[in-house]
Amino acid sequence: MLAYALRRVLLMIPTLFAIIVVNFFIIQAAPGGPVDQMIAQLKGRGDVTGRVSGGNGELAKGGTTRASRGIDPVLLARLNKLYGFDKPPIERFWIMIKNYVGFNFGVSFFSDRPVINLIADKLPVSISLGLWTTLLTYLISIPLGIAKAVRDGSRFDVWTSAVVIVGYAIPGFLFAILLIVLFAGGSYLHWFPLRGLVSDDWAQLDLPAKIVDYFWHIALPILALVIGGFASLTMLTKNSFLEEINKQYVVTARAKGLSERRVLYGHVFRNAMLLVIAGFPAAFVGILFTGALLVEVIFSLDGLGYLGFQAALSRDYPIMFATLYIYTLVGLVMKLISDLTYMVIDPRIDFATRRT
Amino acid sequence: MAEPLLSIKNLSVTFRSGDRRIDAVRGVSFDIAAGETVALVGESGSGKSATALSVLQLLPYPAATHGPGSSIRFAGRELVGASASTLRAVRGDRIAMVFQEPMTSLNPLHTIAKQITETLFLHKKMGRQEARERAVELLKLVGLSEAESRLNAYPHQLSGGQRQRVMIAMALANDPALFVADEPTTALDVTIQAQLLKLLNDLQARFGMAMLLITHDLTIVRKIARRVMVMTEGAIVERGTVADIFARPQHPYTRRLLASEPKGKPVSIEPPPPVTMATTNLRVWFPIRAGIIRRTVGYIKAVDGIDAAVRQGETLGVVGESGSGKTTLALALLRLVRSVGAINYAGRHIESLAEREMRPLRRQLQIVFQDPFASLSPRLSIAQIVEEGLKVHGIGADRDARRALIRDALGEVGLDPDAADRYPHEFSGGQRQRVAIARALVLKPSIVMLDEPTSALDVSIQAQIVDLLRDLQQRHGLAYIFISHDLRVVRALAHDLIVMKDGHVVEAGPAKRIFAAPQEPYTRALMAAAFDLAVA
Amino acid sequence: PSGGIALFGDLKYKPGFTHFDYVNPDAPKGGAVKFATYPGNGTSTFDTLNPFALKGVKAEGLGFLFDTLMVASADEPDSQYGLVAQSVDVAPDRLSVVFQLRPEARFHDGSPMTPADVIWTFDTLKAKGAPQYHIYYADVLKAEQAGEHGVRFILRSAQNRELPLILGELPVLSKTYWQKRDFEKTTLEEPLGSGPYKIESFDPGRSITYRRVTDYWAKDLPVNKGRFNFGTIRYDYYRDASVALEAFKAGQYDFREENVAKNWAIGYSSPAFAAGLFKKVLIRNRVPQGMQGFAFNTRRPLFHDPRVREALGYLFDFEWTNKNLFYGAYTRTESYFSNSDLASSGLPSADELQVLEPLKSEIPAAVFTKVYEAPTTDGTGDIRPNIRIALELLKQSGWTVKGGRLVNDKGEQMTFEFLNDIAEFERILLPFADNLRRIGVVMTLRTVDPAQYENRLDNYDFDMTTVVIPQSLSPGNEQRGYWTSAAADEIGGNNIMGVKSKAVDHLVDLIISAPDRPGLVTRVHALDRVLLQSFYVIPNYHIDAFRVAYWDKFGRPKINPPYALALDSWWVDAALEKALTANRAKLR
Amino acid sequence: MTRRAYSPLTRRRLANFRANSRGFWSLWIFLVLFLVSLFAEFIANDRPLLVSYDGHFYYPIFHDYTEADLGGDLPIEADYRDAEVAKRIDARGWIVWPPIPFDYRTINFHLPSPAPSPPTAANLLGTDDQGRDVLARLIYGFRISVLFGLVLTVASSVIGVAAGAIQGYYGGLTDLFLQRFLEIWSGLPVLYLLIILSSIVQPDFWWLLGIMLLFSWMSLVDLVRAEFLRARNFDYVRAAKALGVSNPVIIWRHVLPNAMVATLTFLPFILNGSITTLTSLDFLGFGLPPGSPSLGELLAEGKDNLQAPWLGLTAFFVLAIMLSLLIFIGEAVRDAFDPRKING
Ligand SMILES: Nc1ncnc2c1ncn2[C@@H]1O[C@H](COP(=O)(O)OP(=O)(O)OP(=O)(O)O)[C@@H](O)[C@H]1O
Ligand SMILES: Nc1ncnc2c1ncn2[C@@H]1O[C@H](COP(=O)(O)OP(=O)(O)OP(=O)(O)O)[C@@H](O)[C@H]1O
Ligand SMILES: [Mg+2]
Ligand SMILES: [Mg+2]
Repeated sequence: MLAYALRRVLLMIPTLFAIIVVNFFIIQAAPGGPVDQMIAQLKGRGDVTGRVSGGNGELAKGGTTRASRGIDPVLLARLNKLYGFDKPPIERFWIMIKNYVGFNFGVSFFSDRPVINLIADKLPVSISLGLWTTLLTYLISIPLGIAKAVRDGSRFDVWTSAVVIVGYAIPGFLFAILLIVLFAGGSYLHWFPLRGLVSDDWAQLDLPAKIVDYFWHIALPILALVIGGFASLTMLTKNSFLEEINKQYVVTARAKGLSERRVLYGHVFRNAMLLVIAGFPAAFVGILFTGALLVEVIFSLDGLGYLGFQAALSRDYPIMFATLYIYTLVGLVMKLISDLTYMVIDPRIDFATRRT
Repeated sequence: MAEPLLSIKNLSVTFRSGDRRIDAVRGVSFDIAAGETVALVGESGSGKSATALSVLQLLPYPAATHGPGSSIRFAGRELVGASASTLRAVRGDRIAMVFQEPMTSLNPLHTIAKQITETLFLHKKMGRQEARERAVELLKLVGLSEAESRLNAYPHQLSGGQRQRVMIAMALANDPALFVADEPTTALDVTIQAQLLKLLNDLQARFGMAMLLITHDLTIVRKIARRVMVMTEGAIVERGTVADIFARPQHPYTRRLLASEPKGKPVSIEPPPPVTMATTNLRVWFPIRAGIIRRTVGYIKAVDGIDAAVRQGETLGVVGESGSGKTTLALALLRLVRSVGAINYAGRHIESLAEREMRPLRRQLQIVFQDPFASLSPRLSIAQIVEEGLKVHGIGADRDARRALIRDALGEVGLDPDAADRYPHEFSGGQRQRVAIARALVLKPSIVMLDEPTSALDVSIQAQIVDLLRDLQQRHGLAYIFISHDLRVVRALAHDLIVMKDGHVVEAGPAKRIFAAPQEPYTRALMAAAFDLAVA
Repeated sequence: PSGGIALFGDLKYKPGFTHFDYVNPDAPKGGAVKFATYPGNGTSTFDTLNPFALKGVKAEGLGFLFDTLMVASADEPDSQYGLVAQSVDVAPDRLSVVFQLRPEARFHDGSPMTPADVIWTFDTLKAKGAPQYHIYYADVLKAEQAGEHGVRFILRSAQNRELPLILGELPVLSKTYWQKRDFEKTTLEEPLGSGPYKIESFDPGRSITYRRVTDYWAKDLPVNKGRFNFGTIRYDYYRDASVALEAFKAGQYDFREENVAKNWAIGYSSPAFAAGLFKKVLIRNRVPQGMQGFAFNTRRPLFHDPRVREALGYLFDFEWTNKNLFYGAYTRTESYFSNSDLASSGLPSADELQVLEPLKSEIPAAVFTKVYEAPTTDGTGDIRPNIRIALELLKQSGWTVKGGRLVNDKGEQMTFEFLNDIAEFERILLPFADNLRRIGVVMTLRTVDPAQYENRLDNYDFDMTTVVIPQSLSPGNEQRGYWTSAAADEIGGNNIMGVKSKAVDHLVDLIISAPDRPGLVTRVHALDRVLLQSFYVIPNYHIDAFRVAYWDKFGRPKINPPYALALDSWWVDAALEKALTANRAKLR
Repeated sequence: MTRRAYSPLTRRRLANFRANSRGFWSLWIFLVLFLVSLFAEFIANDRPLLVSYDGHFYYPIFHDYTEADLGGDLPIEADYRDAEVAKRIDARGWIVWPPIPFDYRTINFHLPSPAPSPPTAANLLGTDDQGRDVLARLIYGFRISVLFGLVLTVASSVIGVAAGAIQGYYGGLTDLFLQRFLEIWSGLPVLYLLIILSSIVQPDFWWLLGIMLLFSWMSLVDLVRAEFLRARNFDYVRAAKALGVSNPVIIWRHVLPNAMVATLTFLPFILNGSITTLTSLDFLGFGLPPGSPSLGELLAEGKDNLQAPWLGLTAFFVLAIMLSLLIFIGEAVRDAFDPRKING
C-alpha cells in the first residue's frame, strides 16, 4: 500500500504536467486574449462579470471621447510586451513551468499582485463557505438519509424527500437574492448584513463578538449554498443504507441486542459510507473552488469562485494557470486520500489487478 | 414444574415472496426449561431456522409475519411483537443465537475483536482491556488456536470453521440463559466439535444454560440432547425424549431420517483410471499486514506445499481440521486464488494459463463453495443462477431447453423447480446449498470440488445427494474432490484421501486403508472423534 | 494671462468671479455620505490606490486626492478655470501653452507644488502611465519650465484645439514622493495628494472612505467655493447590481444613479420610498449623448447598398420597444450628436448648405431634400407600413420576397449575424430579429464574452453590432478616428461601420479646423446630416436626464448645471438628516 | 400474449415497481408531460391549426403561406396574429387556433403593462421580459431541456458507469492509467473549449450536447469505481468466475446490479443537472442561441426580474416537479430491483 501511495504521488507529476500543457495550449487557442481584454477595458467595455452580476442597462457603454483613438501600434507592442506575448508560446510555456517548479505562480495581468497573495486573500471566504457548507450538508444529510432508509416509504420519508427536493430545485442564485430581499434588503426585514464576511469594525470586536459577527455575516450565504446540497447526499445515504440494511450481518448485530442506533451507526454506517466518502473529494473541491460563484457575487464576498471566473473571462492567464495548478493538485491529493480511505473503510479493497 | 424458560405456543411464520406466500412454520408449540437441551431436527426447509429466528424476533419483517395467536414467552415475557427495548435487553444477553450461515453473518468490516467485545461492552459494561482478555479466553474456549493473533483479523481472512467459532464465542460471551444454536458445528471438524460440545455441557452445568439445538447431525443429538423434536413442512410431527424417538420413531419422516445414513461404498474402477488433475508442491500464502500503511509482516501459509492427485471417475476426499487449508486448496486448484506450484489438468499445465484461456476449461472444472449464500448473486433468481453456466458454455439450444435442464437439476437435488424464480435469500440454508450443487452439476463437468456440500443438509437429503453424486460419477466418469468434516460421507464417497493439517498433508493414500488403519496420530484422533464421539 | 480657458469664444466667468453659479457658496460643510459602486456603475472591487498606472482596479474617488491644473465648469461646453494654475496662456501660434502655478499650492504634506512636479508628472504619465495618457498627450512634444512658477508645454501642431484643455486636466503629483516609488506598480499605500479629500480608511475590494481636508489649500478658490462639502465620503463595493439596489433601499448608502429603465420605473418601491424617505429625481441635462445604434459593417458586401441599410432600419420598432421594455424612458436618437446643439435638425441652413453644396455629388441627395427622421411605428407592434417601405427599398436594391424568404437575384436569402457582448441586449435584439424574420431575413444573434468581442470588433469580423459613439461638446480630432477612410482599415480603430467617403473625410477636416464655435456647429451639423442619410447605423435611443435616487438628507443648489451632475456641490442638510433618522426609526 | 414474454422475475420487478405507487404515477405523469411537450407545435403555436379562407382549407402548421396566398398584397409570410391578416380571414372564413396561440418566440404585442407582464387570460403564466408567453416557452423549453437532459443523462451515465466499472473491476494498471487520464480530462478548460467552439460555429443543441457529454460522464465514474472496487471481492463474483463467466458479463450481470446505488440515486440529479447546465451556459452566453426556449433562460430572467415572480416561480416549480417525479421514479426502480422489497 505504501508502494501504491508512493506510485500515485509520483504519477501526480506527469498528470499535473499534462494538464498544464493541455490547458496552456487550449487557452491560447481561444479567440481574444489579455491584450484584447485590456483594450476593451481601456475603451470602457471590458466588464467581464456583467453576465452574472447584471447592472447593464439598455444603454451600451462607450469610452470617453478623448481616449477614442485607434489602437496605436506602439501601445499594442507595449501591451504585448507587458504580458510577455512578445515571446513565442513555447518559450512562455517553459518560463511558466520553470517558475511553477519553484512554486512561483507569477503576477496577475490585471491586478498586478502575486497570484499566491490573491489566492491567499480569497481563502478565508472560500474556506468559510466550503467548510460550513460541507459540514452542514454532511451533518444533516447523513442522519436524515439514515432515518429515511429506516422508515423507507413512510410519511416521514415522503415529506422529507419533498423538502430536500424542493430545496434542490430552488436555484441557488434566485434563493440568495430572495434571502437578500426578504432578510437583508430595504423592503421587508433587515436582519442580516448584505455583504462581506465580517463587519467593518471587526478588528475592534472582542472574540465572542467576532464569532457572532462572523456567523451573522455568513448565515445567509451558507443558507443559500446548502439549501440545494441536501438532496443528493440524503438520497445517496438513504439508498446506500437500504442496500445494506437487510444483510445478514445486520441481523447478527441486532441479535447482540444493540440498539437500532448502534446497529445503524456502528455496523451499517461503515458498510454504507463508501460511496459517500467516494463522493466527498469532488463535493469539497467543487464547493471550495467553483461552486460558490453566484453566491459570492450576490453577497459581495471575495472568494476563489469569483476570482477564477473573472480570471477566465478576462483572460488573466497567471491566475488561471495558478488556480488550475493548485486546484488540480488539491484535487489529486484529495482523490488519493479518498482512495486510501476506501482501504481503511473496507479492508478487502485494494487496487491491484485480480490475477489468480 | 415451574414456568418453563421458553414457551412457544402455536407459532406460525409466513413469508411473502413476490406475490406468493410461504407458510414456513405452522402452529409450532414447545417449551424449554432452564438448563435443558432440546434438539430440533428435520427436513431441510422445514422451518427450523424460521422457528429459531422467531424467538429473537429476527425474521425479515415485514416480509415475514407471525400468524395470529403466535406466542413466544421467555422468562414470563411475551416476545412476539415486543417493544424494541424489551427485545434489546434479551438479545445477546439472556438469549444468544448462533446463525446457520456463520460465513455471512459476521460484519465484514469489523475485526473479530470488535465483534466479540461489542456484546461485552453492551451488556456487561466491561472495560476495553478486560473485554479483550475475555474475547481471547472465549476464542480459546471454542478452540481457535492463536487466538490473540487472530483478534485483529477480518472475517474474510478466516476459514469457514473459524468464523463459525467466532460466532459461537460471540454468542456465549455473556453466559446466556438460553442458547439458540442453528447448526453450530457444520463447518467444524470432529475434534473441535467434541471440544465444543464439552464446552456447552460445562456451561449448562455451571450456569444452567438452556439450549435449543438445531442440527442435522443425529450423533450430536444423541450425545447432548435430552428431548428432540422432529419438523417437516413447518410443523413438529414428532417429539419425545431422545431415547424414545431414536428407539421408536413413529412418524414416517423420522423413520426415514433414522434409517438414512450415507451408505454404499465408492466403486473402485479397475484398472485404475488415469489421473485427471494433479498438483505438486502447491502453495498459497496470505500476507499478514500490519499498521496503517499495511506493511506485510508475515504470511499465513494456508496451503504450504501440497501434492495431490485425483483420478478420472474417482473421488479424492480431503479432510482435516478447520483452518487447515482445505478450502484454499480447492480454490487454488481452480485458479481462484493466487498460488505457486504446478497444477496439471488433463495433461495441461493450467497454472500459467491466462484467465481467457482458463474460461473454456471452467465448464469441466466446477466447484460448490463452502458458503453457498455468499456465492449466489443476490439479485438473480435461482433459475438465472443455475442457467448462467449453461449460457456461458452454450449448453442447451434455447431458452426452453435450458429451462428444462434447470428443472431437472433442481429436481435432482430435491428442490421444488417451481421455486426457481425466487431470490437466494428466500431459501433455507440447506436449500441454498443444493442450489449451489445444482449449479455445478448442471454443467456436466468432469471435475467438481465439493467444499462441505452436505453440511446443511439433513441426513435424508444428504443421502439423496450422495447417491446422486455417486450415480453421476458412475455414469459420466466424474472426478470429485470432496472436502468434508463428515467422515461418514467421506467414507461413502472417497477413493483416495488426504488428511490436512496446517497447510500440509499429514497422511495420504487410499481411503479404505486410511479409514481402516490410520497411520498418523492426528488421523487417528480424527477417526476416533468421528466414529466414537465421546462427550467426556 | 487669463484665469481661464475656453475652447471657443468667451469665458462665462470673468476674472474675479467668486464662485460658479451652480453652487451654493454658503453650503454647510460636514456630514457623512455613502455611495456605492457596483456592476453597471463602476467597478465591483478595487485593488489599487494608484489611479495612474495601467494595472490594477482603481478605487473609486481617487480623483479627490489630486488637484489638476485647471477645473472645468459644468455650465459651459468647454471652459476651464485655474486651480493649481493661476493663469494659462496659449501662444498665438497655438504651438505652446504656458501655465503659471499658484505659489501657495501645497501637497498634503505641506510641500509646495512646483513646475518641476508638473513636468515630472507629465513626463511620467506619458511614459509610464496608463495608455490613455499616452494617447492624450501624443501631440504634446514636451513640458519645460518657464520662469519661476511657469510650465510651458510645446505642442506638435496647432491643429488640435483641445490640447490646452486636455493639459488643463493634468493632475499634479509630487515628484519627491513618487521618485522613491514604482509608478507602474499597484499600491495600497495612500499616495501623496493635494486635493480636497484624503483617504481615511479602506478595505480593498469592500470600501474606501475619504475625509475632507479642513485646511485644504485651495478651499477658498473661486473654482472650489461651495464644492466638496461632505465631511466624509464612503464608497461601498457591491458585486451584484440587484443586491446593490436592495442595499440602497435598505439605506445602506445614500445616493444612486440609475441606468436601468425597469429599475427606475418599478425597482424602487419600498416602504421607505412610500414614506418619502428617499426620492427619485430626474435631473435634465444637456450632456451630449452621441449615438448608440446598431452598426452595419459596410465592409460586408451585403451592406454596401445604403438602401438595404435604410430598409432594415424600418424593422426596428423603437416605439414598441420603448413602451414595453423600457417603460417609455428613452428618446429616439436622431442625430450622431444627440442632446446637444450640435445635433442637426430640419433642412440644412444656409450656412450648412454652403458647406454641403461643394460635396453634392458625393453625398446622398436626401441630405438636401429630406429631413432625417428615424422610422416610427404606432407602438402597437404593427409594423405593416414599415414593412411596405422596407420591401420597396429592398426591391430597388434587388432583394425580393420569394416564398417568405428575402432573396437576391441569385436566390440567396439575406442572412447576417448580430455580434453582441451584453446579455441584457438580447431582449432588445430578439424582437428586432423577429421583425426581420417577417420579411424573410435571418438575423442570428451571437453573444460572446468581452475579450472575444473585442477581438472580433478590432478585426471588424462582424456583420452588425451595437456601437456607442460618444461625443463631446467640442468635436475635434477624435472625429478622424470615427469617420475617416484612413481609420476604416486601421485594426482596432473606431470607425466600426467602415465609413469610407471622401465627403465625410473632408467634413471631418473642416470640423477639426473650425475657426469658431458657430462654424464648428455648422460643420458638425453638415457631417451629422451626411452620416444620418447614409444609414450607417440604425439609431437607438438615449436619455437626456440623470436618474438619481437619494435619501432625503441632502441640500442641493438651486441651479442644476447642464453638463454635469455636480454632486460635489451638494451638502448634507443636518435638519433633514435628523428628520430622516427619526423617520427611519419609525418605519422599522 | 405479452404476459408470457416476461420472465417471472421481471413480472415480480414490475409488480414491485407498480407497488410503489408514487413512482408508478410519477412515471406516467412524466411520460404524459413529455409526450405532450413533444407535440408542442400543436399546443402552443402562433400559427393556426386550420384556416378556412375563401372556401379553401389551409394548414399553417405544416405549410408556410404568404399573405398573398391569403388574399393580401404583401409577399411576406403570413403572420396570423397580425390584425390585418386576421381581419381578412375572418371576413371570408375562419381560424382554428391551438389552445395557446403563441409560439415560444411569439411576442405578444398587446401587453397590458410593460414586459415582463403578469399573468392574464391571454398569457396564463404571464410574459417574460421580451413579451413572450411564458407558458408557451415553458412547453417548448421543457421539451428541449428534457430531451437534452435525457440524452445527456443516458449517454453520460452509460459512459460513466462503464468507465467506473472497468476501473474498479479490473484495477491495477487499467485503473491507474484510466484514472490519470480522467484527471487530465477533467482538467480540460471547458469554458475555453466552449469559447473556441462558439467562435467557430453557432453552438446549437447538438453541439452543446456533444461538448457537455465530453465532460459530464465523469461525475459518476468515481462512485461506480468505488462500488466496483468493493464488489469485485464478493464471493459471488468468484463463483461466477468459477463458472467461466467472462469479465464483461460478470460486470454486467453480477456486479453492476449490486453496484447501482450511486447511479440510481444520481440519475435524477444528473438529469436535472443537465438542465441547469444549460442555464449556466446561457449565463455565460455559450448556451443555446439567444431566444431559444429553455428553463435555464427562464431562471436567469427570474433573477433579473425579481419584481416578476411568475418567471422565477414557474421555473422553480417546473424544476421541482420534474425532479420530484424523477426521484420518485428512481425510488420505484430501486424498489423493483431490490430483491428484499416486499409489496404492501
Ligand atoms: N425470506 C424468505 N422468503 C421466502 N421464503 C423463505 C424465506 N426464508 C425462508 N423461506 C422458506 O421458508 C421455509 C423454511 O425455511 P427455514 O430456513 O426455516 O428452513 P430450515 O428448516 O432451517 O432448513 P435448512 O435445514 O435447510 O436450513 C423454506 O421452505 C424456505 O424456502
Ligand atoms: N484471505 C485470507 N487472508 C488471510 N488468511 C486467510 C485468507 N483466507 C484463508 N486464510 C487463512 O488460511 C487458513 C486456511 O483457510 P481455509 O479456508 O483454507 O481452511 P479450511 O481448511 O477450509 O477450514 P474450514 O474447515 O474451517 O473451512 C486459515 O487459517 C485462514 O485463516
Ligand atoms: Mg436453516
Ligand atoms: Mg473451508
